[in-house]
Amino acid sequence: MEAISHAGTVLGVLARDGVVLAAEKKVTGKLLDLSGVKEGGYGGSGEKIFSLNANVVAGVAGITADANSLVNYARQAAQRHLLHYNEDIPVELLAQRLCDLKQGYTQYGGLRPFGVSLLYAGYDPHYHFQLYHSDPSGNYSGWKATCIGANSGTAQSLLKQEYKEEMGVEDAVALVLRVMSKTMDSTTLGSEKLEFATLTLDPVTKQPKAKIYKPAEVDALLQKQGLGKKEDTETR
Amino acid sequence: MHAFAERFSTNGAAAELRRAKEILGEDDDVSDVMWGSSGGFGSLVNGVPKFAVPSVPDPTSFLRMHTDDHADPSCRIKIKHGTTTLAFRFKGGVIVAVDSRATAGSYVASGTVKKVIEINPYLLGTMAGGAADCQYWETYLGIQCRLHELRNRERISVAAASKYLSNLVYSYKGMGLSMGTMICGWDKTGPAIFYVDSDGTRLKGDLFSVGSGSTFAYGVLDQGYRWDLTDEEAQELGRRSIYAAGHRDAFSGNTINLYHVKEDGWKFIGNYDISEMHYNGPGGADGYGYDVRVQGRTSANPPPEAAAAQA
Amino acid sequence: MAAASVYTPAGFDFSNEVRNSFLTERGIPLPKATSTGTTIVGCLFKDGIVLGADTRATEGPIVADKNCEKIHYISESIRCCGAGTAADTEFTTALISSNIELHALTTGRKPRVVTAMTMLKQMLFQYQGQIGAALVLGGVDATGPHLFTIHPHGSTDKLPYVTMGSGSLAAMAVFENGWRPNMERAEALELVTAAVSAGIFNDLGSGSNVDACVITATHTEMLRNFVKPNERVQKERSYTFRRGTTKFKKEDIRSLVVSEDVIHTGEAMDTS
Amino acid sequence: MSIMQYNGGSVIAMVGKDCVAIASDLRLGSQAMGISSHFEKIFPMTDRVYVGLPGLATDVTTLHHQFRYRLNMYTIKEEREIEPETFAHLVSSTLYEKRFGPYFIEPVIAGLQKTASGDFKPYIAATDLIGCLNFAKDFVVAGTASDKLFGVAEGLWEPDLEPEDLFETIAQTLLNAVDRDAYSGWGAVVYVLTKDKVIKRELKGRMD
Amino acid sequence: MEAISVDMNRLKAGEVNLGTSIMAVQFKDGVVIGADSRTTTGSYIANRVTDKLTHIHDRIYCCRSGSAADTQAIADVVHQHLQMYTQMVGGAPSVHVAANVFQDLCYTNKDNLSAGIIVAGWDKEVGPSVYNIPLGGGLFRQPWAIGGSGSTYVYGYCDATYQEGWGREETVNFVKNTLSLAMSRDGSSGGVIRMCIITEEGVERAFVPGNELPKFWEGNEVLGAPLKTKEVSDAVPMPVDA
Amino acid sequence: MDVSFAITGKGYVIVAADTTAARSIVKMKTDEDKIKVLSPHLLMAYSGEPGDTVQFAEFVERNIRLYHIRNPHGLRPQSAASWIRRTLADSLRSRRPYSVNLLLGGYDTSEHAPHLYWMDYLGTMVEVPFAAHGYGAYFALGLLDRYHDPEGSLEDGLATLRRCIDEVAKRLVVAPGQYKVKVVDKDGVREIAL
Repeated sequence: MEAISHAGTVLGVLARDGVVLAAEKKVTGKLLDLSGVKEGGYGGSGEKIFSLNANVVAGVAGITADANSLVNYARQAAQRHLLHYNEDIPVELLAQRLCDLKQGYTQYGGLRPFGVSLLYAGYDPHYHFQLYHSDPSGNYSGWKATCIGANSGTAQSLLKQEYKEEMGVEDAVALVLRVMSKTMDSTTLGSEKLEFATLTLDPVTKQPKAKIYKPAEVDALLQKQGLGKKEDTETR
Repeated sequence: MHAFAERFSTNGAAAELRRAKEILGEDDDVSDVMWGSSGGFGSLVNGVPKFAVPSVPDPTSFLRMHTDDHADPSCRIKIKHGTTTLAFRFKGGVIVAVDSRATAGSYVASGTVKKVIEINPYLLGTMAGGAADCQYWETYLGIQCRLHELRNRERISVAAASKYLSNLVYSYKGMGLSMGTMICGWDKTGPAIFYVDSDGTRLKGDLFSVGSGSTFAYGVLDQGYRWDLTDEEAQELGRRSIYAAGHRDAFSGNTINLYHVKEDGWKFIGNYDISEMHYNGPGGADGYGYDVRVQGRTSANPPPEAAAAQA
Repeated sequence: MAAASVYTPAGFDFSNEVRNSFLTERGIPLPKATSTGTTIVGCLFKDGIVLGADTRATEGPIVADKNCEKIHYISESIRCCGAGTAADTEFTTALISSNIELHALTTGRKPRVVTAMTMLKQMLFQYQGQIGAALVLGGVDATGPHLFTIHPHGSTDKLPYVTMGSGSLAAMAVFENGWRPNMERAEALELVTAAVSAGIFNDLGSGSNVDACVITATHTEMLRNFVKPNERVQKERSYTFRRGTTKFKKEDIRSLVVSEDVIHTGEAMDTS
Repeated sequence: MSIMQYNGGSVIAMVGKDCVAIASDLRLGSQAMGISSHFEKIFPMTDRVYVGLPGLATDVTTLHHQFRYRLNMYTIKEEREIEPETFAHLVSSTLYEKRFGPYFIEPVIAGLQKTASGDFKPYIAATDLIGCLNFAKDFVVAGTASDKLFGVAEGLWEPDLEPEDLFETIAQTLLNAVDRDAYSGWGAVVYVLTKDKVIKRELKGRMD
Repeated sequence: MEAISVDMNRLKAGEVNLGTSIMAVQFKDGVVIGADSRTTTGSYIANRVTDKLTHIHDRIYCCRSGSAADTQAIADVVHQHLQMYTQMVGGAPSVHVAANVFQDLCYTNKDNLSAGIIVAGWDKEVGPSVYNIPLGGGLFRQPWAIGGSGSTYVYGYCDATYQEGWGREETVNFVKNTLSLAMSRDGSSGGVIRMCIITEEGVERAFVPGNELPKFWEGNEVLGAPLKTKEVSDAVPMPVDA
Repeated sequence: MDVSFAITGKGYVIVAADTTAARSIVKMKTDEDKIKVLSPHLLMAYSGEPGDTVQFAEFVERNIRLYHIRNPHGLRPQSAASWIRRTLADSLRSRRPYSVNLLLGGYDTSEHAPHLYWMDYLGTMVEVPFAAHGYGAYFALGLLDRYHDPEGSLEDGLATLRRCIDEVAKRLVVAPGQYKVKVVDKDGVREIAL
C-alpha cells in the first residue's frame, strides 16, 4: 500500500464509446535509454500501461517487478481462456483471476503480497466498456472514473467534479489529460512523463481496439489539448 | 461327340442359351434367326449375350475382391458410382432428370456423362450404378423393343419393356452386375415409370429417385410434388431436385439433363449447369443456392434501440 | 471446469494414439507421411569423407519436394544423410545435433563421430524401429575420418563406402565397381556423384539433383545442388490469365500500413 | 476412404513478385455429404503470416486454437511478432510432438519474411502430417485435391507474378483442380499478401 | 536345435539381420571364436565385411547372431556393465560373469529381442570357457558352441570332428573348416571368416578372405558327365547246330 | 437411428429430436427427452452411442452450470460451443472416447442473435443456419436448402420443421414416430408441441 501511494498516478475514465487510461511515469532522467520506448514495443513496453489481451489494457501502480509478474500472469490467464472458450476473456473475469492470485499471497505467512494496484480498461460483449480497479489485497471494483497512485485523492475529487455521464471518448481524453496535468508533480506534461492509452471499438470490425500511444503521439495529443510543452523545450 | 456332351451340360454356351430361353419364355418356334441381325452386337445370334467369366472357382467373389474399394482402397478396379437420377409421373407426362458426374474414388472422372439412355422415341432409361452395365443392357433392351414392335405391330408397353430388362439382369444376379434404373415412357395406359435394379427388383410407381444423392433429391421432390403440376412447374421441380442433390452430394453434380415424356414421345428439355443454377437459376434471375436465395437476410433480431445504436 | 492441459513435457506425445486407433477401428485407415525414397551415400577418401544425397521427397506416388535437403548438420565436421520417413530424419538429426553441441560444450572438446553414432543408435533402438530413419553418418574427428550407416532399428555398420535408401542398390553397384582406397578428393567427389546419379536415374524414389558434402580435418564444404541433371526446361508457353478472369463474390482489403498520425488534428505533426 | 478425406478440403500457396498468395476451398463435408460451405481453413496468425490447415476438421479447429495460443505466448515472451520461418518450425514441432498419434492435418504456411534491410521476402512452406517441412520456391499444395493441384499448378505457375496476376493464377489453379475433386470445392477463398496490404477474396466457385 | 536357429519371423519388419554362422571353441590355452561376415536386409547384403566378434572386455568376446540392432545394443550394455564391474571389484570379470549379464538381459527381454549370442574368453579362475546363450535366454557352458542360421548345417560335422585336448592349431583349423562348411550351405552366411584367438597372453585376430576359404568336395557335374557305359561286345551269333 | 433437426429463424433457434430410445431392434422407450437445457439461453440435442450420449450431456450440463455459478456471467453460446467442442475433441484422445453428435442452439443476449452449431463425435464444429444429425440429415438438408428462411417467423420455422419430419417419416425405413421440440429465443427456452 505504501509503495502504491508513492507510485506514479494512473487515471482511468469510462466513456460511452471507449475507455481512457493515463499514467505518470516516475522513472525518468537524461541517462535512461528510451530507444526501445520510442518505438512503442509490443503491448506497450512502457512502464505503466500494458496490453493484457486484445480487449483489455491495464495501468499499474506499485512495485514494478511485481507488476511485470502480474501482467505476465494476466496475459497467460487471458490466453488460457481464449484457448478454452474461443472468446476474449470477459474483463471482470480477468480482474477476478488476478485478484484470486493476489488474495492467495495475503493468506500465507512468509509470502509477500503483490505491491501493485491495477486499473483495467476493457471491453466485452456482456457489459461493453468497463473500468475496474484491483488492490493488493485482492479486492476489485468497477468504476466510471478512478485513480490510483500518488495524489490519487486530489485526482479523485477532481474527477468527481468534472465527470459527466454519457460522455464520449473525445471528452474523456480531454478530462483525463486535464486532471493529469493538475495532479502531476511536474508543471509541464510531456511524453517522458506520461503514458496514455485508449480502448475503443474499431469502426469496421466492431472489435475492441486498444491503442497505447507512442511518445510522439502523446506529445501530439498534448499539443492538441493545449497542455504540451512549449515548442522550444522540445527535443529537436 | 462334343455336341452331345454340350447339349446336356449345365454350363457352356448351349446351356446358357437354353437357360436364357427359359428365362425369356421364348417358345421353340421363334428361332434364333428371327431375332434379327447379329451385326455389331455381340453374340446376338446366340440369344442372350453372355460374358467371359474369370476362370476361377468362384467368379463372383473374385470380382468382389478386386472391385470392392470400400474394404480395400488399393484394389485395381474402381467401379464408378455416385449419381442422382429421378423420374416422376404427373398429369402432363413423365419428368426425367439426372446429373452428369462420374467419379472414380475422389476423382471426378467426367462431368458430362449422359445418364439418360434414349431407348427409343417413347422410352427412356436412367443410369445409376455401373455405367457400362446400364448402357449395355438398356441398348440391348432397345433392340428387343424394336423387335417386339416388328413382331407384334405395336409398341411395347413400358411394363413389358421393364419386365424384359428385369428378367435379363436377374439372370445375372450375384455375378456383380450393378444397375439401378428407371424405365420411363408413355404407352396405352398413359405415362409410366418402372424402377428396375440388378437385384431383380421391379417396381411400378409415380416417383422415384436413385443414386447416392437420391435422398437429397427426395427431400425437394416430395415436398414440391403434386399430380396436377403444370409442365413448367414439373420441369422446375425436376431441375431443383437434381440441383439439391448435386449441391449436397459429393458424387453428384456438374450438369442436369432434363427430359419430358409426353404422349408423342420424349423430349429433351435441356442441359443445365448446376453451378449456374446455384448462382443464377434457369431464368438467370433467381439462383437456387441457399446463400444466393437468402442473401442479406439475417436471423439476428436486435431490439429497436440496439439496432438504432448500431446504425 | 474440466480443462485440457496445453503444455506437455518435452518428448513425444502419444495422446492422439488412442484416438487414432479408435478411428482405425471404425474402418478409417491412417494416412501416409512424407518419405524420402532417397539415395544417400558416403565414402572415404584420402583426406576425409564425401557424403552425397539426391533431393527428392515423395508422398506415395507424388513427388512432394523436388529439391529438399537430406544432408543434415550434426556438427561442423560431422554430417548425416537421412533416408526414410522425412520428418523422422529431420527431427532425429536435429535432436542429436543439439545434444552433440551440448556434449561438446560440456567436455570442451570437438565432438567425435562415434559419439553421434552412439547417440543415434541408442535413440533409434529405444523406439524399436518406430522412428523410420535410415542414416549415413560421416565426419572427421581427432581420431580420423569415420563413416557409419545406422538402420532404423538401431544397428550400425562402419564401412569405407556406404549407401542407404531405396536407391542404395544402384549406388552400391557404382561403389563396388569404382571405389579404391586413398582416392583423391576430385575422384571421390566424382564417384559419389556417379553413385547418387545411379540412384536418381534408376530408382523411382530418388530424383532431381545431387547434393554433396566434403569433410576433411580442416574444412567442411557443403555442395548444395552440386550437379543438376534434371533441370526443368523453360515452359513453352506462358499461361497467365487476363486480370479479371476470376469472378469473386466478396473482397476485403486490409491495409497493413500503420498510420502514425491517428490524431485528427488536421495539422501536420511535428516530427522534426 | 482415408481419414484425410473424411471432411475434404484443399489448400494451395504460391509465391509471386514480392507477394504471396494462399487459397483454400470452403467445403466441410461428412464424407460424401456437404455440411457447410463456409468452413475456413486459412487463418491469419499475424498480419503477415497465414496458415492453411486442410485435413480432418476437428483437428483444423484444434490446431488453429493451439497455434494461436502458442503464437500469442511466443509474442508475449518475445515482445515481437513471429516471422513465417519461425512459425513454420513452430508448426513442424507441434506436429512432430504427436509423431505416434498424429493430427490429420497437412499445414501450408504462407507469409512475408522481414529481411535485414527491412523489406519483405515471400515465404511459403508445407509440412506433412507429422511435421516434415517442405520449403518451396514456387508453390505448395495439400489436401484431398493435392494431386490435382500439383498438376495444374505445375503448368500454370510462373515466376515473378504481380499480386493481381498471382491472384488470377492461384484462383484458377484452385478452382480448376477442385472441380476434379469430389471432396473439395463449394466455394473458395484467396488471400494475397503484399508488403502493404492483405487482399481477401471469396471466389465464385462451382457449388456441386 | 529349434532354439538355436534364428527364427526369422521374430525379426521386426525390415530389420537388419545377421544371417550368420558363428562359433566358439575352447582349447587348453584359450578359446578360438569365429564368424562369417554377412549382414542382410531381406535379400540385400547390407554389409559383406561385418565384424560379428565383439569386444566385451580384455579377454572376453562375444559372437552375435540374430537382429543386428538388438545384439549391438546388448553388447554395448554389457560392455558398459563390465566396465563398471571392473571399477567396483577392482579386477577383470570372469567369463562366467559376462555370460550371466548377457543371459540376464536376454532372458528378461526375451519377448522383445531376437539375439543368439556366444560368449567366450579367458579368465584367471577357470581359464578358457565358452558360453552359449540361445534365443530364449538360456545359458549353457559348452566346450564348443555354434550358432546362427548356418549352424544347423554343421552340427553333425562338429560332433564328428571335435576332440578334447586340441592345441591352438587344430582348433583354429576346426573353426575355419566348420564355418566354411556352414557358409557354403547357408545362403544368409558368407563373405569372409573372422576369428579371434583369446589366450592369457592376449587376443589375436585372424582373417580368411573369401577366396581362400578351405575347400571341400563341392560336387562334380553329374548330369553333364559322360555316362560310364559298359563295353558291349559284338553280337555273337548263337551257335546253331548244323 | 436417432434423428435430430435444428433451424434458426428471426431471433430464435428450434431444436427438435426424436424421442425413441432403441436397443437392438427394440424400442425401449418412446418419450425420451434428448434435448438438454444447458443454460437459460442454450439448448443441446444429442445423439449417438447409447450411454455415451447421456453421460456426455450430463457432464456438459454440470460443467456449464458450474461455470455460471463460479463466474460473474454465463457463457455465451459461441464460447459454450467452443468449450464443448474442445471437450469432445479431447475426449477423442482419451482411453474411451464419447461417441456423441450434437446440435447446439443458443441465443446470444449480448448481440441479440440466435446461433446454431453442428458438431459431430470427432469434435468437428461449424456454425450453420440449419442442421440435422442421423439419417434424417440426408433427407432434410436438400429440403432445407430449398425452404429455410433465416428471417422466418416461429410459425414459418415450425412449418419447415414439419416438412423435415414428414419427409423423414415418408422415406426413412427406421423413421422415428415422435419428436420433442424446444425453442430458444430472447425470452429463454420453452418446449413446443408440434
